[in-house]
Amino acid sequence: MIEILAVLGFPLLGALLLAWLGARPNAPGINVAVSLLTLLAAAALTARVIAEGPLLVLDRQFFVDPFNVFLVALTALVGFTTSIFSRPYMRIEEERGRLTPAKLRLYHSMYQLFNFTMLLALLANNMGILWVAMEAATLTTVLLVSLYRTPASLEAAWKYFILCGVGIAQALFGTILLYFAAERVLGAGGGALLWTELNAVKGQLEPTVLSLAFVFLLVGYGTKTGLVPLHNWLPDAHAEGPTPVSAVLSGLLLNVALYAVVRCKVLVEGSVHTSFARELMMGFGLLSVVVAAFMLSRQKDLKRLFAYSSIEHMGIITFAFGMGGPIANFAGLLHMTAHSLTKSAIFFAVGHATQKTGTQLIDGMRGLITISPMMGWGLMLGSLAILGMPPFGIFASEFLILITAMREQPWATPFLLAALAIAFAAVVSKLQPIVFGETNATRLPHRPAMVPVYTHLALVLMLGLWIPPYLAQWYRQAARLIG
Amino acid sequence: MTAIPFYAQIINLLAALLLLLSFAMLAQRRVLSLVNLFAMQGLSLALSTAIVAYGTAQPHLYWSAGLTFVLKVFLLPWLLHRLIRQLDVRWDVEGLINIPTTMLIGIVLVVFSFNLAVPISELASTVTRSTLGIAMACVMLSFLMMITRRKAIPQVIGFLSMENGLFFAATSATYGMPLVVELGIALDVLVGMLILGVFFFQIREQFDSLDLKHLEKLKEGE
Amino acid sequence: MAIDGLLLTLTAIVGWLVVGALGLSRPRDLRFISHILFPAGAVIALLLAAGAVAAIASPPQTRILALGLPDLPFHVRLDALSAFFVLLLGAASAAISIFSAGYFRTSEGTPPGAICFQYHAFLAAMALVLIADDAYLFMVAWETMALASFFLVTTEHRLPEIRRAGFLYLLIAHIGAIAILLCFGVLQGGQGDYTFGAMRAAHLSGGWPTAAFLLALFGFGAKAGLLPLHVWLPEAHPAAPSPVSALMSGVMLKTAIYGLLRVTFDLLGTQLWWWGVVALALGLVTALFGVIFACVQTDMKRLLAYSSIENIGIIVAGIGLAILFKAYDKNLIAAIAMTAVLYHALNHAFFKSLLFLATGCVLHATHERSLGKLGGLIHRMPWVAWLALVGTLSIAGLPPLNGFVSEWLLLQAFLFTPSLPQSFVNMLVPVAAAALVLAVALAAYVMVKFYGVVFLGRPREANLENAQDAGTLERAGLIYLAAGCVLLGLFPVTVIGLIDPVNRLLVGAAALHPGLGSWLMLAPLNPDRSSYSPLVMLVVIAAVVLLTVYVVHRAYHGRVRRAPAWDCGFPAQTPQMQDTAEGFGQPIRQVFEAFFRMERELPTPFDREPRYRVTVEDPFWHWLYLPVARAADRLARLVGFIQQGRISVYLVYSFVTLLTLLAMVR
Amino acid sequence: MNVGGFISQLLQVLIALALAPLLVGWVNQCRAWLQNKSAPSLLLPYRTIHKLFIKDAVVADTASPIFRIAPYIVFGAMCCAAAIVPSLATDLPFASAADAIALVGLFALARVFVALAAMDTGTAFGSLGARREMFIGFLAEPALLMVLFTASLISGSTSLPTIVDTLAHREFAIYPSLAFAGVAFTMVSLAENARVPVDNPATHLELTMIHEAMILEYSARHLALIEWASAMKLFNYSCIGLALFFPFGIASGGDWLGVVGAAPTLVAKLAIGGFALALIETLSAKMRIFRAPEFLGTAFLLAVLGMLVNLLLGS
Repeated sequence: MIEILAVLGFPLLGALLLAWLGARPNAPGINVAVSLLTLLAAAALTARVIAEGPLLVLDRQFFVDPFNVFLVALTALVGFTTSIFSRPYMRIEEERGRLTPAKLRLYHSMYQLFNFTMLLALLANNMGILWVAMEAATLTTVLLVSLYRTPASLEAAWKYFILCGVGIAQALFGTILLYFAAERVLGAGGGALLWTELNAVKGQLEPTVLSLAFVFLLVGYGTKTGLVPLHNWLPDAHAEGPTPVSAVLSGLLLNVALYAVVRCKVLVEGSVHTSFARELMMGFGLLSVVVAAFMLSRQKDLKRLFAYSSIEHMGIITFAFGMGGPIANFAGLLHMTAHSLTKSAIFFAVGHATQKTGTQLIDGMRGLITISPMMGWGLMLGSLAILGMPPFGIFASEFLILITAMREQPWATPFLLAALAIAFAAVVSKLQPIVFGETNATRLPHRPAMVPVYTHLALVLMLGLWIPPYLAQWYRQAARLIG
Repeated sequence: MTAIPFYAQIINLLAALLLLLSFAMLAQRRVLSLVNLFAMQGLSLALSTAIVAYGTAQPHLYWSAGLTFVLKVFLLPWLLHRLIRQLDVRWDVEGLINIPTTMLIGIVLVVFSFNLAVPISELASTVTRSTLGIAMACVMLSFLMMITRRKAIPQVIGFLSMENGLFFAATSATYGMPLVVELGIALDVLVGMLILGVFFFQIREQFDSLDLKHLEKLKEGE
Repeated sequence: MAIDGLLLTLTAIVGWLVVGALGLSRPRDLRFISHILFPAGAVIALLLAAGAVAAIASPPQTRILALGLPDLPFHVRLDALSAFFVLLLGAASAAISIFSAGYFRTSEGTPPGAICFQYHAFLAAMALVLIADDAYLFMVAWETMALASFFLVTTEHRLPEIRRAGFLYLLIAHIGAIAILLCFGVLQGGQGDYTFGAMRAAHLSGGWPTAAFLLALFGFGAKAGLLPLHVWLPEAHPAAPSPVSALMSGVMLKTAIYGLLRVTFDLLGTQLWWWGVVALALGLVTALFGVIFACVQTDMKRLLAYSSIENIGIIVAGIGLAILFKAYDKNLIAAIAMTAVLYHALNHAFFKSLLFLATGCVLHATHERSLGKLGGLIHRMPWVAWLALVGTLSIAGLPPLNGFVSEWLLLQAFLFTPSLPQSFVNMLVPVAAAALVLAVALAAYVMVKFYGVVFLGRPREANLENAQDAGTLERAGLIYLAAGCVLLGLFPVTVIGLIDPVNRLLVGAAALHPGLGSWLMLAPLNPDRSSYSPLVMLVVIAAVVLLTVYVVHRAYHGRVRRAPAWDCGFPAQTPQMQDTAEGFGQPIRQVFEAFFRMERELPTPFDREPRYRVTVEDPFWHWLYLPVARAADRLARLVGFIQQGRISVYLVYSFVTLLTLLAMVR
Repeated sequence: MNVGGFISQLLQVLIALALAPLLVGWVNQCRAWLQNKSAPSLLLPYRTIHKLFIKDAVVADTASPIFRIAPYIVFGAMCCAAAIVPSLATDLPFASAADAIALVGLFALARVFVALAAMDTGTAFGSLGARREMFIGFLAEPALLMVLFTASLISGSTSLPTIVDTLAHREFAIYPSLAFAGVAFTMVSLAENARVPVDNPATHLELTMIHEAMILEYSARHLALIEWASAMKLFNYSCIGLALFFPFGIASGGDWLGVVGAAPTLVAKLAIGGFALALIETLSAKMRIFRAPEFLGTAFLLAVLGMLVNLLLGS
C-alpha cells in the first residue's frame, strides 16, 4: 500500500515541485531524481507483488495483478531512462533557442504529471478512474506536444486533442454502459465500476449491453492506442512534439491505452460468449499492421516513420490479444514490453540525431555513424530490433504470434507477413543512408545520453534470448487472466 | 403501460428538450447563439440531474447537478463568450455540408441510436431508461456537428455538447456514476477547456485565424 | 576417447563470440586484431573441423540450453548432417580467417574491430544454425547470420551502390526467413511444439508436406540464390570485402543447402517424386542462368558470384535427384546423388573461397575489379596466380581436381534414372543431364575467361606493373584452400567415407560398399559399371609429362630463346588489343541473346571518340522485381490518401467506424 | 594387376603414340587424293615432329611458365586418354582409372590448358583462338557426353571397357539409338578435332582459324608436342568411335599377345575411318563460326534423341 502511494505520490509531488522549480538549471536533475524515486517505488511494489501476490488496497480502489505490475515497472523504468535522455536533449534545445525557461518549467512539470496519470491509469481498479486518468494523460501530453508552439506542433496538438478527446468521450459512454450493466448485478454505488468486482461477476453481465459497451470502449481507447482508422492523430503528435515526449508517448501511453482495451475485453469476453470481441480486435490489429506498413514506405520524416511503426506494433499486439489463448497473450505481453523498450530507445537515438543534423527529414540526415558510432549503431540496432530481427525480443514475440496465427487464423498470416516484409523494406531502406554513408552531422557540445539507448537494447536483447523466470511467470498468469 | 412517476416524465421531457437543442446547435450558424444554446443544454442537463437526485433520493447527484450547473451554464459559456470577444471571432459559421443535409443525416442518426438503445432500455431497472437512446442520439449529433464545422470554436462547442450527452446518459440512465468519477470527469472537462482557451490564442497568434483549414499541413496523401 | 562434438561446437561458438567481443573492445588496434584475434578465430575453426570429423560417425548428441523462450528453450543437436556442415564451416573458415588476418586494414569504412566482431558473430551464427534443433533457435541463428553478413557486406558503407547491395541482400534474406518460419509452422502440424524432434514425429496430412517443402525451397532458395531470388547475390558478393565474399559464397550458401536437406529429408518423413522434379528443374535452370550470366560479366567478383549461383543450381539439382530416387525407394542410388550434393557443397566451399580470396589479393594490389583493366598478373603475383589456377581448374570441373569428382558422381546418378518406374521422369532426365553438362562445360568457359583475363596476357593498364603479391598470412590461407582442392580431388573414397554417415541418416543407404573398390579407386555400386581414380590419372599424366620432358631434353635439347610475341605484321600492337572480358563473352551473348536484356551503344564511323558500350541486365529485375516494387508503391500511395490532413475527415473515419461497429453489434 | 597387364597397357599407349601421326598423314593423303592433288608423304607428320624437336624454342617475352608447361600437360593428358580408351584391349589395368565421363573431363583439361596458354602471350590472336575454342568446346562436350550416355544406357555402365564388352559380345541386335549417336559422335569429333566444317587445320586465315590461332605462338618442341597431342586426340576420338560403334576385334584379355593381335584390325578400321573423314572434309565447306552452334546443336539434339529412342525402345 505504501508502495502504491509512493509510486503515485512521487510523480505527483514531482510535478508540483517542478511547476515551481522547473525553470532552474538543475531542474532536469530533479526530474531525473523524481523519476528515479518513482522507479525505486515501482521496484519495491514489484518486489512486494512477487512476494505476496496480487494486491487490492485503499478501499479496493487500487489493484495490482500480474498484468499491470510489469507495466507499472516498465512505465517507471522508461520514465526514468527518458528523463535521463531528456537532460542533455532539452539543454541543447534550450541553447538552440527553441525553448524558453518558462516552457521548460511546463515541460518538466507536465512530464511528471504525465507519468502520474499513466501510473494511475495502470493501478486504478475503478474503470471510471481509469478513464479519468486516460483523459488527464491526453491533456498533459497535448501541452507537451504543443511545447514548441510552432504551426506544425500546434496543428498536431489540436488534432491530438480533438481526435483523442472525441475518442475518449466514446470510451466514457462505453464505461457508462458498463456501469449500466453492472449496476443491475452489483447494485448502485462504487462497487459497480471496480474491475475486480466486475471480473468476478462478468458471467452475469448482460451480453447485449456489454457488446455495445465494448464497441464504444474499443473505439475510445483504440483511438488512443492508435488503431487504424482511428490513428490519424498519432504520427502528427509523435513527430511534432519534443523527442522525449515522442518516446514516452510511443513507448508508454500506447501501452496504457491498450491495457485499458484489454481490461475491457476481459470483461466482455466473460459476458458475451461469442468471438465478437476477438474478431474486432483481430480486425483492427490486422488493418493497423497493413496500413501502417504501407504508410511506412512513404515517410519523409524520421519521427513520423517510427510513429507509424508504433501503429504497426500496436496492431500486432492488438491482433495477438484478439487471438487470445495462452501463447498469443504471452506473446502480446512480451511484445508490449519489448516494443516499449525498443521504441523509446529508437526515439532517444533519433532525438540526438535530429539535433546533430538539425533536421528530422530523412533526406537531410546522413552518415551518423561517422560522427558518432555509438549513436549510429544504436539507431541501426534499434531499428533492426523493432523490425523483428533476432536475436532481439521483438522477434521472440513476433515468432510466437506468427506461429499461433498460422495455427489458429491462417487467413491472417499472409497479410501479416506481407506487411512485415513491406515494413522491413521501408524502414531499412530509409535507415541505411541515415546511419551509414557520408556524413552531414555536426558535433555538439553536450554528450548525447547513450546509456538509456543501450540499456534498453540490452534488455530487449535479453528478452530475445532469455526471459527471466518470474517475468515469464507473470506473463503466463496475465495471459491466463486475459483469456 | 404502468404509470411513470411524475419526475420521470419531467426527465423525459428534458431529454426531448436536450435532443431538440442538439438539433438546434447542429443547425445554428452564429457562434454566439451556439454558445447560448450550449448553455441551455447545460441548464436542462443540470435540471434533469437534480430531478433524478430528487426522484431517486441519491444525494450525491445533487453535487453532480450543482457542478454541472456551475460548470456548464456559467463557467464554460462565460469563458467562451470571453474568448469570442477577445479573439473577435463573431463571424457566422459555415458548415462543410449545408444545413438541410446535415439535418437529414442527423435524423437518420437519431433513428439509428434509438434502434440501438431499445433492447438495452428494456433491460434497465431505472425508470428513466428510455433516455439512454436520447443520450446516445445527442452524442451522435454532437459528433456530426464536430465533423461539419470548419472553425475551431464551434468544433469545441460540439465537443462540449458531446460531454453533455454523456453526462446525461450517466445521470439519467444509470442514476449517476460514483462521485469520485464524476468529480474527475468534471475536472478533466474544466482543465481541457482551459487548455483549449490557451490553444485558441496560440493558434490565433500563429495563423491569424481560427479557421481549421490552416491546420491541414500534416498529411500523407498528395 | 569420444569427443563431445556438440560441446565442442558450443564452445567454439562462445569462443568466436569472445574473440569478436575482444575486437570490439579495441576497435582500432589493427595489430592486435590481425595478429591475435583472427588467428585465434582460425584455430577455433580448425579445432571445430577436427571435432566435427570425429562427430560425423558418432551417434547424435542433444542438449537443451537454459536460454530461449520459457516454453521453448534452445535445443541443440549434432547429428551426422550437422557435423558434416560444421566440418565444412570449420575447414573453410579456418583458411578464410587466416587470410583475413593479413587482409583487413584500416579503411574509410567500418573500423577493424567492428569487422572482427561482425565476422566472428557471423561464424558463430552459422555454427548455431547448423546445430539448432528447434524452430526458434534456428530462426534466431538464421537471422543473426543474415544480419552479421549484412553489416559485413556494407563495410565500405560510404559507397551508395554498396549500401544498395546490402539492402537488397537483407531484404531478400528477410523474405526468405519469413518463408522458413512459415515452413516450420506447417511442419509442426498443429501440435504447437516447435522442436525439430516434434516435427519429425508429426504426421502431416494432405497437401501440408508439399506446402512445407515448397516453403522451404522458397525460403532456403532465397538464401542460396535460386532463381528467381538470386538477384541479391551478384550485388552483395562483389560489394563485400573479399574474405566476406568467400565466407558468404563458400559457407553461408551451404547453410541454406543444409536447411533444405534438413527439412526435406529429416523433418519431412516422406518425399513425393514430383518435388524432386521441381527441385531438379529449378536447380538446372538456376545453374544455366548463373553460368550464362557469368560468361558476360566484366567485374571479376560479379563473375564469381554468378558462378556461385550456378554451383548452387547444380547442388539443388542433385537434391532434386536424390528426392526423386528416395521417393521411389531407390535408396542406394539416392545415396549417390546425395553424396554428389554434399561433396559438391564441400568442394564449392573450397574452390570458391579460394577464388574470392584471390580476387581480394588482386583488389588490394590493383584497386581494380573490372576485368577490362587487369591482365598479366601472373608475372607480378605468382603466388596468387598459381594458387588461383588450382581453384580455376577445380571449379571448371576438370580431373583430377575436386570439382570433377562431385560432377562425376552427379552424372552417375543421372545415369541411373532409367531404373525409375515413372516413364515421364525417365524421358525428362536425359534432357536434364544434358542441361547439367552444358552448365558444367560453360563453367569451364567462364573460368578460362576469368583466369585468362585477370592473370594471363599482358597488363592492360600501366599501374598493374606495381602490383604486389599476397602477404604471408594471405598466402597461407590460399595454400590451405588450394591444398584442400587437390586433396579433395585426389582422395574421393576417403571423403565419401566421411559423407556416408550423412547418407545413411538422410536416405538410409551408403554410397560406398565395403569390398568394392579401394581407397584408390572410386567405384560406387560396381567397378564394372563405373570407376574413377584421380590419383592414377594424375600419376599417369605426371609420369608422361616428366618422361617427355626428360626424353625431349635428352634426345634433343632444351634451348629457349625469348622474343617479342609475333605481331602478325602489325607493329602497333598494344595490350588493349587483347581480348577483353566483353569480347570473351561475346559468343555466349550472341548464342543466348534471348536471355539477356542488353543495351548496346555502337560507335558510328563518324564518331570522334568511338566508344563501345554494352550493359547486360538481369531480366528478372524487369520481369519480377520492378513490377512488384511499383505495385507496392502504388498501393502505398493509395493508402496514403487516408491521411489527408483534414481533421473533419479524420472525425468522419472515427464516426463511420463507430457507426459500422454499432450496426454490426445489432 | 600384373606385369603382363602393364606391358599390354604400355603397348597400347605406344601403339597409339606411333599410329597417331600416321592417321593424320593418312587423312591428309586421302584428302589430297580425293581433291585431285598430289599427296604429301604418309610419313610427313613424323618428319615434321622430328624437325620441330630439333629447332630452338622461341618463347614470347610476355609468356609465363604456363605457356611452356601446357604442351607437356596436353600431351600427357592425351597419352593418359590413350591408355584408357579400349583401342586394342578392354581389360587393361588403367582402364578403370577413368570411365567415359572422366575421359571427357580429361579432354576438357587439355582444352583448358591450350586455351590458357593461348591467352598467356597476350596477343589478340591467342585470346581470339582461346575464346573460339572454348566456345566450340562448351557445345561439343555435352553432345559427346550424351553420345556416351546413350551407349552406356545400353550396357548399363559408363566404363568404356564394359560398354565395348557388352556391345561386342552380346548377340547381335540393332540399336537404332546407336545410329543417332553415331551421327552425333561424328559431328562432335569433327568439331573437337578442328576439322572442316567447323575448323580448318590447314588454314592460317585470321577470320576462320580456331585451333591454329591458339598455337600461333608455339614453336619447336612445344609445337611438336602440341601437334603430336592433336594427332593423339584424333586417334583417341577415332578409337572411341570405333569402340562404341564397331566394337569388333578388340582383345578382351590383358594379354600382350592379344593386344598385338588386335593391332591389324585397328589399323584397318582406322584406315576406313580416316578415309571417311577425308571424304567428309572434301564434301563440306568450312562454316562461319556462328554457324557452329547450329551444327553442334544438331549433334546435341541427335544424341539426346538417341537417348530418348533408347529409353522408348529399350525398356
